[in-house]
Amino acid sequence: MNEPWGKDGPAVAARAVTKTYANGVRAVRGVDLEVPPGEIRAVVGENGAGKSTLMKLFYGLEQPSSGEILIGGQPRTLRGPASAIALGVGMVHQNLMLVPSFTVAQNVVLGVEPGRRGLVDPKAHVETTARLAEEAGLAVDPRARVDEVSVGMRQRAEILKALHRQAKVLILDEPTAVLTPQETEDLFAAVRRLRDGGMTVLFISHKLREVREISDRVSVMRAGSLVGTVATADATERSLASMMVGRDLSLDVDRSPARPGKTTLRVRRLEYEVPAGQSLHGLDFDVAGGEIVGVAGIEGNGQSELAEILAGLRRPTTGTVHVAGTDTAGLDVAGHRRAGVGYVPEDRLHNGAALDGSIADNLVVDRHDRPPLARRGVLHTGAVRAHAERLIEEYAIRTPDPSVPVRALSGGNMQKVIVARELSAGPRLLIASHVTRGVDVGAMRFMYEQLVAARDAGAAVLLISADLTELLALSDRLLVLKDGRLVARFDDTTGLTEKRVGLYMLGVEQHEQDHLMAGLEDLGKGS
Amino acid sequence: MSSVLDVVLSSAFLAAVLRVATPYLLAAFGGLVAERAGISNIALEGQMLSAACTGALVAGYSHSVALGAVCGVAVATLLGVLLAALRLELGADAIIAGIGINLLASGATAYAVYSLLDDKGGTSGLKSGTLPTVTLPGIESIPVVGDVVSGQNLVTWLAFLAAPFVAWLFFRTRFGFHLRAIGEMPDAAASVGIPVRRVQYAGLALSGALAGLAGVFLSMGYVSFFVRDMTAGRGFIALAAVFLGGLRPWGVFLAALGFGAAEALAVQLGTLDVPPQLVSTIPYAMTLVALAVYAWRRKRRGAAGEVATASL
Amino acid sequence: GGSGGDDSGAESSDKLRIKLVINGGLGDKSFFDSAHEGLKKAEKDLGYELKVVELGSDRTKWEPGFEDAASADDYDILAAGTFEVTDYIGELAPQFPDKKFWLFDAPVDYSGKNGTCSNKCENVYSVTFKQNEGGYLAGFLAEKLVAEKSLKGAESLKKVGVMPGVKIPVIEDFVVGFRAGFKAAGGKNSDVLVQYVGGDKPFSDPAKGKEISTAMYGQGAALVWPVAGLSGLGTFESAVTAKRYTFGVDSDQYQTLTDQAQKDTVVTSILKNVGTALYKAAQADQKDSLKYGAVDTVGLAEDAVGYVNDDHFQQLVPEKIRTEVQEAADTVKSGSVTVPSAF
Amino acid sequence: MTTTPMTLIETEDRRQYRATRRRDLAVDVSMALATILVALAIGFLVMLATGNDPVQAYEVMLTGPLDRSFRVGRWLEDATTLTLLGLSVAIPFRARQISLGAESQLYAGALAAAAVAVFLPLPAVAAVIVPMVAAAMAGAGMGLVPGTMKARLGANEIVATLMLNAIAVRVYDYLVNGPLKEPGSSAVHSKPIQQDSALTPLSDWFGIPMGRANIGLGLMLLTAVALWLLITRTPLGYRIRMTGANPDFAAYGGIKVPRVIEWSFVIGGAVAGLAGAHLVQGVYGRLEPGLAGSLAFEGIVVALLARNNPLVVVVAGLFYSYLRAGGDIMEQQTDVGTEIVVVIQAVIVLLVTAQALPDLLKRRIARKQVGVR
Ligand SMILES: Nc1ncnc2c1ncn2[C@@H]1O[C@H](COP(=O)(O)OP(=O)(O)OP(=O)(O)O)[C@@H](O)[C@H]1O
Ligand SMILES: Nc1ncnc2c1ncn2[C@@H]1O[C@H](COP(=O)(O)OP(=O)(O)OP(=O)(O)O)[C@@H](O)[C@H]1O
Ligand SMILES: [Mg+2]
Ligand SMILES: [Mg+2]
Repeated sequence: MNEPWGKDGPAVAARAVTKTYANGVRAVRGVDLEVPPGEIRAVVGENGAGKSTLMKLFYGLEQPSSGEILIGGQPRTLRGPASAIALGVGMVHQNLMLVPSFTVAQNVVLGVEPGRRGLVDPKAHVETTARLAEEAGLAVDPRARVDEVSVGMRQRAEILKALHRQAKVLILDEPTAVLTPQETEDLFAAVRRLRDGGMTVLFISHKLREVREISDRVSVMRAGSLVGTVATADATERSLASMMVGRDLSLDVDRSPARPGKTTLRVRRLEYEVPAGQSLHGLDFDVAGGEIVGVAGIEGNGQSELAEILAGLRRPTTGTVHVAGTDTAGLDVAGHRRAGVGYVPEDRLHNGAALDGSIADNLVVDRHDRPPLARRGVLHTGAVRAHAERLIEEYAIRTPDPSVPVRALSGGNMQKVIVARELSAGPRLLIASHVTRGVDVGAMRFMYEQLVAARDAGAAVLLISADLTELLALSDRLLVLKDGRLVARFDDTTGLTEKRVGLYMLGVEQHEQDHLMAGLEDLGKGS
Repeated sequence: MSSVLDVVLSSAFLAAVLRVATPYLLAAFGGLVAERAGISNIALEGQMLSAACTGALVAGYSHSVALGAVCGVAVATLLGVLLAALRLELGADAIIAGIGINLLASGATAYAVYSLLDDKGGTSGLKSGTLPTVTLPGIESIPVVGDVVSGQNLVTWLAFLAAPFVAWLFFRTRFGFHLRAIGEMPDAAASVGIPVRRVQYAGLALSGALAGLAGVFLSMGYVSFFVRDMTAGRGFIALAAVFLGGLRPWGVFLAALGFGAAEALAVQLGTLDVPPQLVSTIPYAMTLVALAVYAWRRKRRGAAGEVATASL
Repeated sequence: GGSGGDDSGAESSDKLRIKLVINGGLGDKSFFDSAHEGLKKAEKDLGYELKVVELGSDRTKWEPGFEDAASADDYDILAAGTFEVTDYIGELAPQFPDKKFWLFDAPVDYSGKNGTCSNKCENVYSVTFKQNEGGYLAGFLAEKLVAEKSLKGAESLKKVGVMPGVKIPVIEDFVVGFRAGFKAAGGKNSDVLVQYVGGDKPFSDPAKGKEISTAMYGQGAALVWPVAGLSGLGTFESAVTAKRYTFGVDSDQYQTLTDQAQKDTVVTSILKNVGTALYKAAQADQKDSLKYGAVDTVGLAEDAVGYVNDDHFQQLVPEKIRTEVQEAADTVKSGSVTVPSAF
Repeated sequence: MTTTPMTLIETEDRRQYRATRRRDLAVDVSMALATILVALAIGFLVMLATGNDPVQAYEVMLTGPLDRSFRVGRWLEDATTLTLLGLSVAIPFRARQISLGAESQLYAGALAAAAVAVFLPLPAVAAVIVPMVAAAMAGAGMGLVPGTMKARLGANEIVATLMLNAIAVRVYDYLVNGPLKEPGSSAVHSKPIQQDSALTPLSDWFGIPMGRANIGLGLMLLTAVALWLLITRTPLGYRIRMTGANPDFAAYGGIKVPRVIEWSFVIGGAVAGLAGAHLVQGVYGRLEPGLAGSLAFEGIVVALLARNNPLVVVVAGLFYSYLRAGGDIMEQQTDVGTEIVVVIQAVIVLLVTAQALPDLLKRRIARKQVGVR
């Protein structure tokens, strides 16, 4: 099915490519890039550096304003993804491109369905998907609806999509952002196998450690331009980071020991029953002001449900939740926010932002009806704008103006908008779900610092993440969730290794009930 | 009360339901296909009207009922394509474009009839005939069912076949599979190389064709002539059926059939001594109640995943 | 637009110009078409010039439409019909005292008490029709036909149906007359089925008209009388299928229908000769004998309302009944019977 | 921390962005005018093809509405109702609720206004205001039904509003023909409203005949400004906008989405009710059958043309009414038939909504500006 490739030359290449979006943003500037066949090439750069745009050019989703795209050694005009697919290019997008009401299998085969004469064959869909999943070592449930499976499985489905199309070039735009360490391992193994079979892989990630682990060479982008390509063996995380931002950047988080104050969040006998998704069973824990408590667990073990209950988006079935003395279990979202709960949601596209709303509007959703933004029923647009200008400045959100719609921001900058809003509310309790998912090293560092600063200002921080490194680096204490139950509690994280926590996450080990409950007050009047 | 029951159980009433429901069913399936392709087809009314007019005129002049029907459906199909083109090529809002097409159809049909026949009312002066009725051998001998289905117009049969056809199209064909993907998430469809626009054009053409069949039924099946504005708001009722049916083929089928039944019932009960305007609210009031009950039950069941509807 | 009439006539200086303003559209196959026909005849026979303005069914456009029509200086006589426009004519006539206004099917308020007709409308001629008298004859005839079992193929049936478009007084007048006639001939009120078309387009929904007629035939009606403009066209089709009978309305429907099978179902048509009345007005106006400043109420006695007595009628209706109907008409004409009205 | 110092590129983008925005606005406006011209050109061809004189027809159509003060009055009167109806759907549209219910709300408003203005004797100023308040409340109530059904049950609002329209039109028809019909009158309409309840005609102010145009025009302008302020300058307006942009985000931010949806319907309904009051107290002076004509539907076109921006709705309403009036005048004064007028209006509606042309142009300019190609 693939069109012929040239005998030799790079698998994909860009020659003096520039891309200017309709709104005048010049996202890619005169980029020359060559990737030989059978190489895993990492592309790194800050948020908004133009990585995704460059990939979209290779995949035919956008057309270059000038310059040339080469695939299989020859210049090509890609009118759309169909031409790129025909040339053997597959892409896994940063923002997943799946049809929510379709099953995993249907999504995998969409566009090139097995079946005869214009008909589809549901059984063949499932079989094909299952076989591919087996071969590539990517576990999915072919029959599950995509909107009912975990983000991790959606990600795997996306990769299967490309494999199903027999891609010779695989573009992975931040594929590991949502994966657990184990899943990342498996993915890397699969990618290496593909590479050894002759596949060319373009790999984008903000996790420099992963970049070093998987890639053969690394290309660094800054502000739309390619600033250099280095062999992975010659690069360190620190040197890559410096190339990205154009100056020296330390990646270590300085974190003074926590000074926990009074209990801010008190969860007792929390039960949550749902027919679909993960139920929660008898959770008891405290988070004190001035400490960061991490929640580890394999994706889909109740973290999302816990976060949404604490934020007021779901009602617990039984049990109590107190935030700084206020019983919030029966309150709505606004009540939670009044009680001082801030929440960085897991899926910024779903409910973290109004994509067509301006940055300014997105920054005030929780405070639009309060002074100084609103007085006596009047919303002061000047104040809203000033508020936005201030946060854009403070949080280094890369945008020309507060009136820009959030949709036009790169993923990392979107995340900054959300974090800026939640942190600037001065929460008593901050629930941070996957807070650095898809953000660049600079922003990541910045967010770490913000979380620590919030902690030091007295906030209780509940940090939920799939990234164990991040959890261990930031958490003062750590909880582990498995199947909706609390299975471990580490009151001191110094010296704790990822391996050890992994054992609890997988359910190999478990803490005693007494240990889990030690020191918790008010157990009696749990309900 | 028992007289009402007698009416409802009579084969004449059931036959009337099939007749009355025919244009609703076809137009509603037209609306469904368009909605699922991601472009709301508010122009159902105009497509029906144009098809009804073209069908009667062509049949009248060519003395070929078949040719008339084909031309009628073809014109409605073109209007479906026109709506798609306005939306996709010129970026027009589908709802305004639909309203514009309805206006266009109303003016153009009246003009065509007037300039050809010098009659502002319609084509009743032109002998155009009706599409044939269908009687399956043997079916007449079945009690009740025989009476109900025998002698129904060909288009009525097609209308009832449209439900399984659309269901089959949506869930068993590659085209339907792509169509649903596009309606729900065009970016995802585009990213796997599905020719999004082409599929949308095809979907809207099919939508227009179905609406056209409904229109042809009005002027070449129900009655044998065209009358200015004879669709009389049926396109909008069909649109209501699309949403009442939850954008699912069999749901839409039931909703459209329900509209047919309610209207037939209103016709049968019309001779009772109740103000006629109030009697004619029955189908609409029933729909409103059904909509509320249906929504309430769905909410209680907590079923998630409502298909995205038109956006503004 | 200026449809109808010859606009080309250059040397039209001495011809009187009539402007027919229609608050609806032509092609209704009854009321407005009839008026149009009458005036076209006047144009041809009497040397008038005719211009037609259609305002459409959107009511928001009527008042400005009449104002525009009246203030343009391209007419001598402005003709309009229906009750809905009486106030507009009542407003405009005093503003244009040099022009003449003909209002058919409704009177202006000549008393001038309600804010209109400040000049007592002395330049307005109104003519109204006693359609209830036509309805009376229809009802009378219908009852006789079923009572005497003289409708072939429908001998066992006692019921008759009326299908008006909507429940408004002018239409209701037909129905009230029909009921009275039916009763006068000895029928029971419960044998008269009445069902309105209603809906979005009550006067142009033949599909619904057909469905309703079919239902009425199904309920045992020997004949159905549609009073619903184009929707009534559906009735003739359903009568063919049901092998039953119909009456026409307003104009002679035996003549206007093209399909022989449908023609055969039409026993008679109840005429409301709007066109004839306007033609007569045109004649009288030429002789300066038209009564401006007053309302002319015409009915059976003036032949403005009546029924078609043609060969087909004589074939279908036995002599005895024909005589009885003629007698009934005479009693109404003479005034010895007063037909109730919906007004 | 230490925000990263603003790079050169960012300052450049900022200036560029501002320039682009200014330019886009200019392109939008000029392209809107251009599309209207194209639409008129197509109409020109249609008229040529149907054997009419397009030049004369257009002259009449484009200058007709301003020909005499009466015609200006008719234009303004029509625009008042039309704009109010456009405003009434623009608000739910902003919350991305596809309410097609202006018709039912208008009739409810008309009935309420008439009930008060005909039957309830009131002192001078109250006689004008109370019926309008009643109309707004009735319209709001009518809006609340589909609003609540949508917000609390998730019932599709397109179906609900279409059904309510059908019901309201028929019940209204029944009432005007039956219980509310003026006793003794042969024509179908209610008793006239009391003198004090009438909205002052503009003729009384300017001393020239202005038809049925009345101070409802001012009321309409005030309503538009008020709604614009509501949408852009109040917390409720913010909630409506965010609910429209992403309801999940709104809910996450603590906004009670169902309540906002209900409010959008209630406000829209109230404005449609006012349109009903305008018809009763300003235009007809009583209830008449089918008094809104097709205006309720055309209000949707107006709202969408104006992208649901209340101030632009006024412009779009004036424009559309001008077209309506001009078309009618053209129909009367030239040989162009009603049908062709409708066709030309349809072409204009179809083309004016075309978005792609301005976007194409903008992209062109953007490319040029950055010196590419
Ligand atoms: N469709 C679009 N229209 C206009 N501007 C866009 C569009 N997509 C991206 N941009 C802009 O182009 C620039 C590059 O964005 P891109 O998504 O390529 O960045 P990225 O390097 O992938 O960032 P991230 O690491 O955050 O994913 C950004 O300034 C972004 O705001
Ligand atoms: N839909 C909503 N979502 C979230 N909060 C709301 C919503 N509606 C009202 N509120 C908040 O609830 C409180 C009471 O609401 P209510 O509408 O009665 O107050 P209000 O004084 O009219 O407020 P506002 O001036 O903001 O309209 C206020 O703090 C208001 O901001
Ligand atoms: Mg990216
Ligand atoms: Mg409030």
